[in-house]
Amino acid sequence: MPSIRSFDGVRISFEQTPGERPVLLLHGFASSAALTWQQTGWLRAFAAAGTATVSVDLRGHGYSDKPTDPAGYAMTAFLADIDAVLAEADYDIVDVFGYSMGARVALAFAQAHPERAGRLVLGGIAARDLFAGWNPDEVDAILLRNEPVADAQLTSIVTTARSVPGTSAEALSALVRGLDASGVSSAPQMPTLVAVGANDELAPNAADFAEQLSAELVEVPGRGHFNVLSARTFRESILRFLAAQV
Amino acid sequence: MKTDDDTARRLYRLMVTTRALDAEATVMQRQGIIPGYAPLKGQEAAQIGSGAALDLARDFAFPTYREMGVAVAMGVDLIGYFASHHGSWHGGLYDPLASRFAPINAVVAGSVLHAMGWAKGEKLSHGTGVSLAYFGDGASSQGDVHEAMNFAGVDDLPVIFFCQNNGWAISLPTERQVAGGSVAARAAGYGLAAEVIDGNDVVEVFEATNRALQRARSGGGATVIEAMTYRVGPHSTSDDPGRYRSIGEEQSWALLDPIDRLAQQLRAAGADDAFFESARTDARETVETVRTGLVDMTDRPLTELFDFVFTNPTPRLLEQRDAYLSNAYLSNEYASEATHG
Amino acid sequence: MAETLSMQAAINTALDEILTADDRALVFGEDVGTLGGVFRVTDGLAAKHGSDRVFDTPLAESAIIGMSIGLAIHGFRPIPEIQFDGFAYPAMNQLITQLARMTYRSRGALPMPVTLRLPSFGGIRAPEHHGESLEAIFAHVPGLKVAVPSNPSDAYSLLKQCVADPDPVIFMEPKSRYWHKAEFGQPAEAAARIEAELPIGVSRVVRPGRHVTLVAWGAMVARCIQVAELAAEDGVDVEVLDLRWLKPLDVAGISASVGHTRRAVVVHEAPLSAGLGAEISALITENCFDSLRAPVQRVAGFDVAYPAGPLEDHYIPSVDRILAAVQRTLEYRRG
Amino acid sequence: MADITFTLPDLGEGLLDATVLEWLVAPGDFVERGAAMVEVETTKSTVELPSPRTGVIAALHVDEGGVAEVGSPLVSFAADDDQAGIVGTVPADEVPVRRVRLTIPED
Repeated sequence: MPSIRSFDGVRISFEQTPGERPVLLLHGFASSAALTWQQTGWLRAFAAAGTATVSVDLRGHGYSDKPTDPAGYAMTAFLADIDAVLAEADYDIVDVFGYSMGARVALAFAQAHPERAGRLVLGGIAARDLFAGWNPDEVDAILLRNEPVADAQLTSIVTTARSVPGTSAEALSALVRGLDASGVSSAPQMPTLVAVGANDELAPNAADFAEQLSAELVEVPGRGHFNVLSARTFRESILRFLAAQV
Repeated sequence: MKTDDDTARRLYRLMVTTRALDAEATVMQRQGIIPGYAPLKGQEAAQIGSGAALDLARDFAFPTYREMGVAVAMGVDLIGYFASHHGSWHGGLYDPLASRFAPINAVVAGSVLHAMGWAKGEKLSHGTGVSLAYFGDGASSQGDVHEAMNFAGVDDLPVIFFCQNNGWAISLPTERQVAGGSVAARAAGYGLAAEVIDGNDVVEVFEATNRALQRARSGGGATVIEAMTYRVGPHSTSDDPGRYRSIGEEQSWALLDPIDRLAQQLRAAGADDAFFESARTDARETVETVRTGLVDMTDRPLTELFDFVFTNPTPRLLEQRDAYLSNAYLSNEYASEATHG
Repeated sequence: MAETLSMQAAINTALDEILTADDRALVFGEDVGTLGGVFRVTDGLAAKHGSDRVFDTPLAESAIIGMSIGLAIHGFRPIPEIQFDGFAYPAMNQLITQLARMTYRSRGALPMPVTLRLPSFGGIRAPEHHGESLEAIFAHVPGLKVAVPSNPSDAYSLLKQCVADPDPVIFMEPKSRYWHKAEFGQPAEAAARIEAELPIGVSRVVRPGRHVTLVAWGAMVARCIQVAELAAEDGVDVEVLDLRWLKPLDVAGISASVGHTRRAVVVHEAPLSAGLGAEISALITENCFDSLRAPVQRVAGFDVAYPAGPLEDHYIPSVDRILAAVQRTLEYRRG
Repeated sequence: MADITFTLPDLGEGLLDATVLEWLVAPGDFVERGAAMVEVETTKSTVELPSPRTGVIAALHVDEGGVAEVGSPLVSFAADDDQAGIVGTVPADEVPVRRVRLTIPED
């Protein structure tokens, strides 16, 4: 897997597939490009549509380096990584599709470089701050010492996160402390689609969020945060949105 | 010789048409319009890049049975080409001399010697044409290929030995087929120039073929080009690749699609949606024309069982023909075909 | 209840038993290992017997036969496959000048227990070079024996006989009959049959009759049985003789049959001129001249290249062409 | 007509089972090898499994919402015994049409 060294020496690995209009793919917390985009059939779907892809292993994930200092996980670091990858891929303007934490990064990228994002798809995300209500010490209890905490939902999410192979508990712990994934400052200037599973407990009231961003909305019935990605209607509506003429 | 944008666009159109026809051929086999087909999906760049470089006024190509992309690139009559897979005529119904494209050959490697022989003829007649022999990693194990390369080396013949190393010969992977791991490496043993190229980069294939054509035209002799590519589809429409390779391997190659790669470069060089749409439209029209031609293709007349065995048929063969065609027990629709001269 | 088996399965069973019984036996060729053969005839053998004994080779028929000779000299019992009849031509040098000649050249010191399995003949709408009939070429070569099963149980027992024979045998498998299932009988029964049929070279009357003998092999045996059933509708009683061996030919068996029917028609897919039908017709004339009521007839492929698609139905002897030849022998009156 | 059955493939990372979210094919469908066949969910992620074979779907062994074990039957394809070889077709056992009649000889 090709990789580049980012501004702070952190090595970021990414995968490219060829095609006409490139889309930047950003995976979720404790996942990876392979888990979020390859296994779910998204890379095959984009190849069939002749769309080029750049799928990045975000710092702390997959094959990329995994710093353990929370300072290494500021949103600006993630954005710098993306700049370096896009420069290497020789892409100026890209469509951007992020899922869960990746959607936060996508939104930040779109707001930081509105002229570089063609169309924006935000999956598995809503108004609520990404790690809203996550007490870093409780997260560490689960991540570093495998001790369950009172908050059952937090316990299940973080325990699952820890079990994904190739993840580093220390890196995830630092990320939760370091990433300031605060809410939205302003509506993105490019066409935006919010796409969530109707039962996504981590992305409640997505309709309000979409309205707040003056974005289109897709809610997939019967699907939650962890199983909407490969749903057929989820896929078809996003591909249609990305294919719409600019 | 850098490839200009117009050429790159022409190569793209030819690849899109080839991909569409190749896919339709499998559909036609499933629908019973043709009994069988050998897909070339994944190898479009290697075939178009080399076929499109040939000069139809003086060069000559020698295919096997999987070079439909070369036929598209060289403007061969495609309905005539597909007549072979349709089961109408083994060698195809196109004119090989007018097309500069030898008849489809089902036994691999044999035609590599023919390309060498043609090149010997071109040299004897002081022409500047070049022959191009198509074979794969499987055929590279046949003695014919080694003999052809040695003859070409001894005489500095204007022939290009174009190996599409597509990773598989039916169920045998290249590492179990090609000792030493490279067909091109053998060229040195025969004193031939050689290049190993990315067979999925159509511009690289086009330029490498042009380099070899220049070498041959200027008396520099033969070249072995090993175009590294991958047979994404099955060996044939009744093959089951699940018995010898993983879907993961097939799909990882499919993601690095040669057509999408060129599309990306063309888009970066300013090609707009209208261009891509017209390429798709042309492809659809060609597919419709070929499909209609094959659906309407009638059985060959019975007399053709006998007609082309010799250029000057023997009396005995004509007797055999007349006896059969005039037989009472042939149902009347054939009997009426009784020969008349 | 007698088990029914396809010819593919019968050959697979025979190869499996041979590999189990004789650790010198080897099965190899293109796509015979991992893939299990392009007609699945060697399916499962590599997994069961290991890839040292059942293995794929690179794509080179001359090398496959040349290697077999070296292996035989070393003491192995090679069972190579050449994938299709039309692919045997590149191996002709090794088959004729080497394999067929080695025992003679070495004054008997080097027997050649090689059995070449060769899917042969037409009838499956295949591409060029995938439907050819080479028996006349092989039968003409001193030092080669040729066997052709027409049904699953013969495929099993003949293959075992061929592999057991110390001389090289071309075992031509009629690919259009691979799928046809027929009564096979328990393996033990089949094994017993082999003992009963030694020595090699024995033909079999598969349908007794008294008016005319149809001599055939491979896929044409089933075609001739069809003809016999149709002839019976006209009150004509046709005997069908399955030669099973084309080298050596069962002269006694042929003579016995034609001796009592007094008429003979030889049927084969290969082109007529200089086909094996000519040899058989000569033998019949030499051995049964006095009892013949009509000249021996031959119905064969035309003297043309094996054709594509639907033309193959006209090329291969049809029921009508065979019936017409039978009728010529029935209505023949000496001049 | 022995069907050919495929089990839930190993999904890696020591996963033992997966929940079937949605079948993208149905019994009777003709499917090409590699086409999207079924969507399954593991504890870690969702996976779109491609068809392992070209052929007609005979049976789906786990309903949507059901749990499939790695290594246990997931899907079966109809596989007619008469599978064509690498080239050509399987000849049909047609009853031959005859036009020539025979006459019984005196002897």
